Amino acid sequence: MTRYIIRRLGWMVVVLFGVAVVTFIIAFLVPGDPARLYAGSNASPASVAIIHHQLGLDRPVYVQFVDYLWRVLHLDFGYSYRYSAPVLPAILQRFPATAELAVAGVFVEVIVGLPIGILAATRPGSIWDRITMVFTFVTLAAPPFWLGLIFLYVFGALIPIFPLGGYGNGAPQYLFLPALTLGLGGAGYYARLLRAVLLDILPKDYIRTANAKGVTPGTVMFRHALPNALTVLVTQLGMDLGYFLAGVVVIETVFAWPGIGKQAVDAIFNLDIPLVMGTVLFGALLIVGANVAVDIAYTFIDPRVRY
Amino acid sequence: MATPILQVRDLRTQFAMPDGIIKAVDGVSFDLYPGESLGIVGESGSGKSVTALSLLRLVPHPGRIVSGEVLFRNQDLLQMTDQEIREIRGRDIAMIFQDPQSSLNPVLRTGFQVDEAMRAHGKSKADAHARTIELLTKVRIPAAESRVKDYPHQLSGGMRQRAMIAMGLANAPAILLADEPTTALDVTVQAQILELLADLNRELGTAIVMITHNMGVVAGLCSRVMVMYAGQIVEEGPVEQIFESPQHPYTWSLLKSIPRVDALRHERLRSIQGMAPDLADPPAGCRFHPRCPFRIEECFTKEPKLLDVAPNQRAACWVTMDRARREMGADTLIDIHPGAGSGVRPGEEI
Amino acid sequence: MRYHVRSVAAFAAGVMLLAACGNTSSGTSDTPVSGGTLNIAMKDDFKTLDPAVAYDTDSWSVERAIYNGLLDYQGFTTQLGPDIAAAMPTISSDGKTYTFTLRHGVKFSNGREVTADDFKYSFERMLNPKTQGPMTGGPFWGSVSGTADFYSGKATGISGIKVIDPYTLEIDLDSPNQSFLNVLAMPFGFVIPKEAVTAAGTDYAHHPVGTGPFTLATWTPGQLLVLKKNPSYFGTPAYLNEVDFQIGVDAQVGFLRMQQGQADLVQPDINMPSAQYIQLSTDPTFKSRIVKAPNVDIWYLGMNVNVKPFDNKLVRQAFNMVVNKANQIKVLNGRGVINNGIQAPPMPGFVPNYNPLGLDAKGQSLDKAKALLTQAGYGPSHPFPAQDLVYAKVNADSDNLASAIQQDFQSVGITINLKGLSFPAFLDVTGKPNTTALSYDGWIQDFPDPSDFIDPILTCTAANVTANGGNVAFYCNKQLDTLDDQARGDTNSADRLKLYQQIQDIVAGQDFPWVPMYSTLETSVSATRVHGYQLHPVWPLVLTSIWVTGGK
Amino acid sequence: MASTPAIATLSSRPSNARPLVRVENVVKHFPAGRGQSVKAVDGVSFEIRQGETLGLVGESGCGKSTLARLVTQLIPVTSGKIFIGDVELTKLRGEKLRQQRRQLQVIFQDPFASLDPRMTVGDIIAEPLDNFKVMRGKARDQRIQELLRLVGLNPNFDNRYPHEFSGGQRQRIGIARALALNPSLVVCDEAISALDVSIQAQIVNLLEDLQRELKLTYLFIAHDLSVVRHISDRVMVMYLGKIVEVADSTQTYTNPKHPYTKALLSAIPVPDPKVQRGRRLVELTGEIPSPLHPPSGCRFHTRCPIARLPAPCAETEPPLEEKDRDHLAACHFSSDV
Repeated sequence: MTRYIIRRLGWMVVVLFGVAVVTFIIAFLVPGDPARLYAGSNASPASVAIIHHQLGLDRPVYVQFVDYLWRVLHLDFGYSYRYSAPVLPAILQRFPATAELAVAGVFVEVIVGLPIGILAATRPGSIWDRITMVFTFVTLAAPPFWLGLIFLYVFGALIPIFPLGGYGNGAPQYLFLPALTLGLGGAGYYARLLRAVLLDILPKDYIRTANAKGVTPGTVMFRHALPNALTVLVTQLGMDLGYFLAGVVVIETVFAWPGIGKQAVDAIFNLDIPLVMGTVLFGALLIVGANVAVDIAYTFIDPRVRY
Repeated sequence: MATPILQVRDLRTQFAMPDGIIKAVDGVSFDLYPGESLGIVGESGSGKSVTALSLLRLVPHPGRIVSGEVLFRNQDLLQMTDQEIREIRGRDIAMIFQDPQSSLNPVLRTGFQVDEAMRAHGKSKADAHARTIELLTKVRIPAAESRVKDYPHQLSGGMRQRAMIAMGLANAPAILLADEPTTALDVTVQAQILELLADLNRELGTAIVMITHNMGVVAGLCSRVMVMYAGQIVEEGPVEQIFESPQHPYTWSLLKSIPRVDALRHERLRSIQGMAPDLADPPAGCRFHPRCPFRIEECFTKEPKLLDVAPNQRAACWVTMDRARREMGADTLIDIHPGAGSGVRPGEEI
Repeated sequence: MRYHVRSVAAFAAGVMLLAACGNTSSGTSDTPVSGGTLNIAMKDDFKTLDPAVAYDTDSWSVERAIYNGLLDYQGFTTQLGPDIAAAMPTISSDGKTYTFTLRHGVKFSNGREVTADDFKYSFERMLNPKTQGPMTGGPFWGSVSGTADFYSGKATGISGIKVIDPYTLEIDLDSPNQSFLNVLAMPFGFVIPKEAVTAAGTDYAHHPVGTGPFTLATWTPGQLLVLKKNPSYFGTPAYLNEVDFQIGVDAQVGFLRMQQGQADLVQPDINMPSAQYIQLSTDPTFKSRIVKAPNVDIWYLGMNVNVKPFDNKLVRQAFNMVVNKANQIKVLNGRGVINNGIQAPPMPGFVPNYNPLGLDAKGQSLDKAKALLTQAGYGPSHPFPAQDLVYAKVNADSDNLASAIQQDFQSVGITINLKGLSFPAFLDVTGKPNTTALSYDGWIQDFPDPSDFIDPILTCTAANVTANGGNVAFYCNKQLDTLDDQARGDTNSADRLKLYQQIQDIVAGQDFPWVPMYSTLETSVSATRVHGYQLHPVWPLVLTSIWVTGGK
Repeated sequence: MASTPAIATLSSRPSNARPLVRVENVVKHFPAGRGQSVKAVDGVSFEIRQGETLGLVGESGCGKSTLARLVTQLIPVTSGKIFIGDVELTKLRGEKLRQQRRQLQVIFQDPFASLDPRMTVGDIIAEPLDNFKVMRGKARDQRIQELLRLVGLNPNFDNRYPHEFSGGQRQRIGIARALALNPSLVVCDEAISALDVSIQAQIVNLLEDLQRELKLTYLFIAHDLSVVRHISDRVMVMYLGKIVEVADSTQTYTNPKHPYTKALLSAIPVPDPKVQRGRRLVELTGEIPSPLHPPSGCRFHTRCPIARLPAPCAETEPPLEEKDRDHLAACHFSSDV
């Protein structure tokens, strides 16, 4: 186990290095001069050139890259062009909001998606199954931006029971709608996933064995079937959590949620390369970390898995 | 014999498939007596497993029991509520399955799975646990105290099947339905499991229904045997009698087609030509007639009833083997071709 | 097409024309009351509050409330007047020396009085390349004596900025520059205290200290920026006690908040997207709350005179007769006016109904265009080559505007392929010589003076760059440059404006580097409790005139 | 049982026929991580004689399927040599090996999984012909028909797809494909295990008929000892990667020289209640040890009912040697069996 974790951490470094290289290359392939945006689009060529030089953008790309890596190794992600502030504190300052939303979103996915998936799987082909499948289809197909606006309109404006976006320092009434929007799309997916996995599991011999013992349907579902579905669900959950943690851009945009996703998008629009790279690396770290966590979780969920 | 503990009457179980209704079990009736060991033999698709699953109403989707009675201690299991049948399952009638690898839940500890069989029927956690160790010891799992904490994948195939048997025996059921319990095992392990089942049958008086395709298994373990073909019972009787003097041509052909390890000479096997019928559209008359060497006109149209052919022995056939021997020289046949004996409608292709 | 993009300086001038009609103000005749909080929903976070660095309207909205410069526009006009300066400067007869006398008792919010040293410090910091501000390197301030030596590091200070005494500041120019007073009024000229910069270390951008009617109370990045009334402000105090900028609120949600009374203004400094404009103009409550004012901008097709086929003047002239300008304005829901020249309607020297090519009411003359193309050698045997139209995709309107152009040219048999780019990419490709032949461009003024429409975008200097150029046509006419230099130094404003009209004739009636199309109208809306809200011709947001009733 | 004429008695073929395949000290280790390896086949030598059927039995995990794949060179050996005729297969690479492999064909267990569902039966059967560009056009079609007829299928079925056939018929297709190139050795790897009893007999009879007609040599692998005993001339018994006994089929069954063989035989139920109830099971204690760490000395000693411990059984590995004429066993105490 320890060896495994060490190996995975080693891989993590490799992955992050790869991510850094790819992001850096992409950032340099994207047309546009960060200095121009930094200076303002009306800025004169001369002042842009000076800022270009000041930002070190006139150095050879490999020099910039090595310099960047060297600083990243020292946890110095550089200065944001746009906000004239150090990148890492900027990300860390915004991360708690994203983390809160991500966890809440995953929570909604689970508490909405799992019961629906179970309902659908235990009555395949029934009207319940069809209703739930329509629900999942709708939540899956509905663009989060649109869904978020609808929620805001209905529960913020029409029946004003929730705030119209904003963070409110993490007060639950502010968290509710974004978490719901974030979680519902996933919930539909989870319902489908769980239905598919359970339809695969329920005909299994060990489920038949459990039934032959005379245990109740609840026990069969929760003790025998669901734990076997967990590996699949946890894999997805881990991916989602990583993905959510890495920033849920659209939701954060709709709900004025001050997370790293929104920040990253702004950074991309503004060619704020240090902030883009910092966010990407941070996000990659979270995603890879979530995957390692999932792998470790496997050993608890499935006794057959050993590292 | 005493009164039957289980009476099955005209059981019919069907599967609604896209290309038609599969009549997997089609009018099966039999009695099971306390403490006896009944073998149900048949090839794949003959309906023997579905019969066993139907008894406990464990037929998987899209299967459905469409008619019949399963009387256990004079109560019809098919009419019970879900709650009532759950109480019967595992307590009065237990079932063990073919593949112990897939039949044990991989994520639950072996001991827990045995415990659960008792706890589902009201035993306390501590009692169940103590009995689990006792049971595992009884089915000859060494170091049962530590093995209870193992997950199924940590056990060998034989041990897993022993654990399954322990689970089946946990509530000292009156009936143990064993669905091909040794098929997935190596012969040496199979032999041990069969011995174990025989011992338990003797010691505990549990009635065993042994479902198998292996004639040798039946020969070793069972006192009575039912032969199934295409969803129906074609022959039934005491084991010695059936093996000595099978009256249904299918039973006879089956026995002739099995090579024996103790054979002294190399005899050509007598194969049964053709293949098992499509149960969505079974042949009219006797279902075996397209493959039967001794068929006569009636076989094509009239369905034979399961009738006494000898003391305690019944067969569903218009031309029993006694008649086939007498009239068609059955024992001189080299290969068993459809209609080979009678000359009626010979010469179909495979 | 710099329109609707956050980092663009957007200015409006000459608003008095419309102010007279009374529809640039949502104020009522009620007596102003003090107190209360104004809530403003902003889509994006503020970039910086360092006046030496900020070059975008969002930042300027806040900076204008925190800082002051020597001069400012009087009321809601483009008329310059003194601010921290006690009076307008005295200008030497050669037009090169400006002497400012400062007010006494103007205090930074840290309590210290502002002196001439603070201005010298602020200007030098702003022009210092190390500050990485956009004024470094020459624009606007290049005519101040000693800047070249300062940029190159030969001098540690700017010799042309002289502190005569604590209340007297002298600025020397190398050559007379009639637009320099406007330059001084830009936010780059705001005064900041040295000790605040020192105290903030590298992060002055988030810890601004100024002299303005408001001070920064809190700024939680991504969430909220709060301004509080400055009790020791030297001018007329603001009515509002507090201004809350709710950050990160999408415009759609912002309007919902406004309907719920949770926001008073939404994105006050930019034009609203067409969809929202339509929505609000049909809303019973808000349709009367919409205010409009002309932007000082010009939208045009830039034709690179160094690239085939636009190196042929006949082609450029023909192109000038094809675009259906009325249709462009229709796409913008009527929020614009046709413009066949290079100056915006409200600007000094603007020629109404300017139409040097005799175009029809839609801005077209298709028959003449076809004739010119034939003359240029294009016809059935030699069809006009398909052209890419490069434009910036900044909102839903962008594609529609470009498609309309595509259709216009289809009618004269010219195939236009649309090439929508991200804003940074757009700036990149249009700013490099010989890269882009045809692009959809716009220019929004830095300050309300015609020179800002010539110097950065139509002169040889602006064309003679390798990257990041503003002269997208790479147009260079020595005659034009001579006139421009003459106008810059001309102290007679009537003569000066005539020179700018001559320049317009050269561009729009003779050389045709552009297809001028239209100028836009700014639109904004406020909640019913807001009074005194007016669109300023220069500033994106003026908070001092606003008071609120009801609510918190 | 009623008597019927015997078609062929056992050992009817000469035991000193020229060997077709010679396997010399073949070892196959599979890496199992952490520097360990599974010793699936661990030093095995034997020969397959021209025209005989050599049966190979053993419990799951004993290495019999690995051995089959080694003989047909579907996987390379770790060490050792395999000859077919005078050609050393284990030396060959690439095209030369491919050409030699024409002589070696395999019939697999699962007749469905081994047939491409999107190919017609004709194309499946002709696949080896196409691979080796043996024949095309009319000749190819004739060969397909001939092969279908040979395995007892309607020759006009060549345009049908595998799913239209029953399990037994699919296995006939598999056999036809294996025979397409006139191989000299056919390896039947659990070829009948997935079939129903009544169908098994059809296929066993077919294999016997084909052997007689085409002078085939079989390596017949199955876990069903009854069938192996029925079809084989000689039987080879494997335990944990080693051969423990090789002998004439009747010899092996009537007079086993290795306690493992004896135990294996005793475990097979005889489909005759009178006989079966009189038989005594030689019970083996414990489980098959892990091939990662096989026991020292005789690998069977941990479960052997007659082992003498520690010496010699736990210390010295018994060689596979002739205990009787043409009867080899690897046991220190074969006379006690």
